[in-house]
Amino acid sequence: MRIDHHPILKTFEKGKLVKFLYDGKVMEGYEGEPIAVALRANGVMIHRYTSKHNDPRGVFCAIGRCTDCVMVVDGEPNIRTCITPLQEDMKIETQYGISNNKEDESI
Amino acid sequence: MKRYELIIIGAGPAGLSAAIEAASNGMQVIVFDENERPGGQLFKQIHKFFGSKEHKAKERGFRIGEKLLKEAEDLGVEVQLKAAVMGIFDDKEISVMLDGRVEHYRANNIVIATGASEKMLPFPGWTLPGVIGAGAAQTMMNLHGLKPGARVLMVGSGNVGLVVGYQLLQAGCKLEAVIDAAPRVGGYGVHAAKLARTGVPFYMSHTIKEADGDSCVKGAAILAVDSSWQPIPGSEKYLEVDTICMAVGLSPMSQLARTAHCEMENNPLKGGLVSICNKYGETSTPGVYAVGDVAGIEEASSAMIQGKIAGAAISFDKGYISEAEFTTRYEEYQNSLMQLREGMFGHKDKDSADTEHTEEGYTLSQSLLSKGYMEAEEIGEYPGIYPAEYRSKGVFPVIECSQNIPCNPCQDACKRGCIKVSGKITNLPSVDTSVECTACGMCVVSCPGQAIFLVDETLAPGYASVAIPYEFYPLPEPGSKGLALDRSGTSLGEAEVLKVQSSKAMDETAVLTMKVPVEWSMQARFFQVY
Amino acid sequence: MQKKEVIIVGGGVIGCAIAYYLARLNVKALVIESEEIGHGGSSRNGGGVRQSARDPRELPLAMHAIRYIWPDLSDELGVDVEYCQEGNLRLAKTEEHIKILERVIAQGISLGLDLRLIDQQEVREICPYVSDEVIAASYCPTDGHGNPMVTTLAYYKRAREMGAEFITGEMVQSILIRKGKVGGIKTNLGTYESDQVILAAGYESRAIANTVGIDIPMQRTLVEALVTDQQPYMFPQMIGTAASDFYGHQTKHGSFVFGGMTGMEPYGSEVDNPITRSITAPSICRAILGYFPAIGQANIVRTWSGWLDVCADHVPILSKVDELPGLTLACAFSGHGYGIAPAVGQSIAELVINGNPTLSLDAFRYDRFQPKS
Amino acid sequence: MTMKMERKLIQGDFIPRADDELIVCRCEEITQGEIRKAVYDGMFTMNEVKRYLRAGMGLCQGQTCSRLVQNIIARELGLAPGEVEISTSRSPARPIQMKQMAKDGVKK
Repeated sequence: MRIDHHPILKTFEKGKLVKFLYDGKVMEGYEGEPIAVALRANGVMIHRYTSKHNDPRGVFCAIGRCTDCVMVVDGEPNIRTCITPLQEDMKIETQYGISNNKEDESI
Repeated sequence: MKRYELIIIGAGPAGLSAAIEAASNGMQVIVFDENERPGGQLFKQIHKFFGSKEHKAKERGFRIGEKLLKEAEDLGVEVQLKAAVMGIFDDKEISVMLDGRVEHYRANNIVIATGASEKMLPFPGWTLPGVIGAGAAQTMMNLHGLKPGARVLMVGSGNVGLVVGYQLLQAGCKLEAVIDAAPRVGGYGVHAAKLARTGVPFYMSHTIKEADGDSCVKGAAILAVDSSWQPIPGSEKYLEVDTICMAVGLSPMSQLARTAHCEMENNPLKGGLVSICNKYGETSTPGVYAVGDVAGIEEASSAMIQGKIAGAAISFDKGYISEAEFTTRYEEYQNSLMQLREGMFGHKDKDSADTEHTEEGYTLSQSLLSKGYMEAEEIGEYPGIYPAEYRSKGVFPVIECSQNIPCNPCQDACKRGCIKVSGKITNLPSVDTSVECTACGMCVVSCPGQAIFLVDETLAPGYASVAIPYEFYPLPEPGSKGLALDRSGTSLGEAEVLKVQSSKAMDETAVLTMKVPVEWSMQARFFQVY
Repeated sequence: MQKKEVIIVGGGVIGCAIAYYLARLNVKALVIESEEIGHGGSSRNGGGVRQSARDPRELPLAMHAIRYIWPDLSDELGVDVEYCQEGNLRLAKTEEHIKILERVIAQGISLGLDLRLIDQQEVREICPYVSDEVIAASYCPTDGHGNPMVTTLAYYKRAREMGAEFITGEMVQSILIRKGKVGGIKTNLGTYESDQVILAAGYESRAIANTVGIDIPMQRTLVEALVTDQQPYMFPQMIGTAASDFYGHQTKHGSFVFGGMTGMEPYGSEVDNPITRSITAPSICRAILGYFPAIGQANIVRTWSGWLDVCADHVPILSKVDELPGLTLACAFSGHGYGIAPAVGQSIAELVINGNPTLSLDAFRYDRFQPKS
Repeated sequence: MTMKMERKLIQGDFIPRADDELIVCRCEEITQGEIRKAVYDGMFTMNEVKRYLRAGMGLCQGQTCSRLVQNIIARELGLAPGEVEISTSRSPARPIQMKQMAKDGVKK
């Protein structure tokens, strides 16, 4: 999904290639790019499942406004992944309702 | 609490221009922006801008952004990024979220330049991953170098939809279609034509019925609507796409203006809820200004001028420039703004616009409006089309510009004066048959609408050359072969690349000259690599 | 225009509740609200439905409401008002705080309320999320909370269905007198006739009453509230503190709603449109995190503010005006009107219709205020 | 000041529509049908609908749905969308954690 060579922009400045954990799996992305970009480059579309209907959601606005792309990042839920920079060894988890626990019935 | 003379919220074209104007008059200015990069939408805009030289026409948005930033920096403007303004409180105090802390600043004046947010269209399945805003696509492609999807449906044929559609092609995505519930293309015809000639179909009077897929988008069902927007039974089509991109308009991001208790009005001509401003951009809250898209949806070029006007008004109010100086500048800026608001896409009631004729009385291409491209037979009458009787002289320009858009770089591009935009900036360019064209190609690369082509019907017996603007990667090699496509993207047959010119002055728009049978000279408008 | 049986000025929780209970008595009132339904204090409060720490005069209203009305209110109105009766904890961090609580508890007990002081361990058992700094609390198990915005709209919806009329966006300016009695009201857009006018317009009631020479000793004070995003369920109790630095609860939705004051409120802006001040939300947050450090990661999504109609003796005025037959006051709730709104609505409806409410309103007379000496 | 509205009952039973299932408020998962029913129940303004249903009260504070909700209310009441006043806007413009907010104003 990455654009290797762009006719107008040529190449994109990226941070160093780092590893991160997505639902326990090791993935690679560039440090400093939005988490959502790193995930999409790895083929991840679903960021969370909603509280009420358990529906899948992903990136929608990509600029931190709509809050649809939130995930559990390093243990904290509701983190807007489209504007949160990726860091080495970050632990990124699918959010179910408001937690990382699929079976969570606290809500 | 830190106090500044001027706080600007939003480092987009309007905010930066206000900052530059005020700082150049000696004011101490800070600009806050929630994004990681300044420039607002400019850094996502990789196409060349319309307008005239003073509006920075034919420059690409991101380069304008770079220039504005440099200018602001040189003037000592502080630009604080990753700084989300949380609210505007009494006494022109703002709170800002910075590095996980909240900071407070006070100012003598505040300029709100927060831009716009995308309108969204709900349809069954619109919450599925893979349904995104056009802005999201731009952000992913042009800031982060990521394709939003492999096969994309664009919903909306306004300038945003058309421009982002083209950017999707440039990023290497496949644009399956552009659809719009309206019967006519909403954006500039030239933007539509750029897409159509690569083969992108336009489905006007079509709406999206639903996004198909369980966990993410795997297709889209579209269907035709009649003149009263009612679905036409049996008209359903299914498009296999993984991404549905919505470009159904923008609305002003007025939340902060409302926290500042600015008096608001709902103004459909301005795209929604905007603060009521005087001619300098000052809201009902004294000392608080609103400029750019937040004050009414327009183009970036208008936003920049509005920023300058507010910057000048504040500088005058706080004693940095004289009244005479202010009056002079205001008039200059106002004139420039009025120019941009001219034309059929201008800042006026669209319902009253004539959809049949240009302001000069030329017939508008209905095919362009309904299919995204002009039919060959519609081309003849426009003043930019070289009359047939002069075509045997050698190379001649063909300007397929048929709508009143405020834009004139083509005129400046031709050093020999072959191209003229006489009178109003929105007038259609005309060609002067008495001037010999040297085939320098600068008009081709200067036209932000990529609507200028160079044709030589004397290339060789039975053959013509057609030079087209080309902005895709990789650039074809001279001698290579491919397909010549007509305006609708239909293949005419094989074409050979004669040469590919590209230089710094052309700013990444290459001029690709292809050899085609002479009977295609007025049809072949795109080259598709085999 | 047809004469109205009763006109209620103010479409907040009090006005809407009165309209509903009048409708139950087959009286179809006209409610006139200058803004929208629930615009005032009804959408700007912590949602406490409590008896503890009430003024002894108010307590019977609160006890009645909690015993007889709140438990079935959602069913009765056909809308979930999110009533949750899981107790009220008033938290203490210092010996000083405990002294404050002891006074409150003694008073409550003397009036028959189940209210007691509990130690740190018991506080933890009831609510495990309190910080180590909390050393004691008062606990009233029959207290609770509800959703004030929904409650107001539920009363409105049901009253409207039962025939009450509502007009919003029209501002009552004065009371009309006809032959020595109330004759109706005048608004910015016209006049409405009625023999019975009930003022339930919060602080704005004062200016309206002034037009017929009646004054209500109240001031307006700004309070602010904030709400977070949805959080895992942590505690169902209504929370307050002996230091009165914040109050609030976790809603049915999972979000936390908290309110509080900085102490600077009396010196705030003169603007009529209540504004949030930049110092308040941080101050409330500091207070909260001192008691509940575990909710620090909750995201605040919104802050808002509103005016309290604070009475000279911090107890509402629920009273007919003797010298002007037809005028009834139901205002000056001083920030604790929500929990007692059902009892107030019922009592005022009865007072207006037959002059003899089930619960005595004698303690809330408009002429109870006397000079010091 | 708010526009005058007489809160007359909408005549007849609430009539469901085929597209009532459509999610309008993405954060709180409120459907078009719920909003239409709220209008039928007497919620004639955006703030009322919001307080009644939580539409626009989620993490994004109505940034995506407020215009859509406005349109639905207007359509149900037979008004132009602009005649339905948009709901109030309040600080913070973006979500902020309580622990971050709490640090504000503390002497460093």
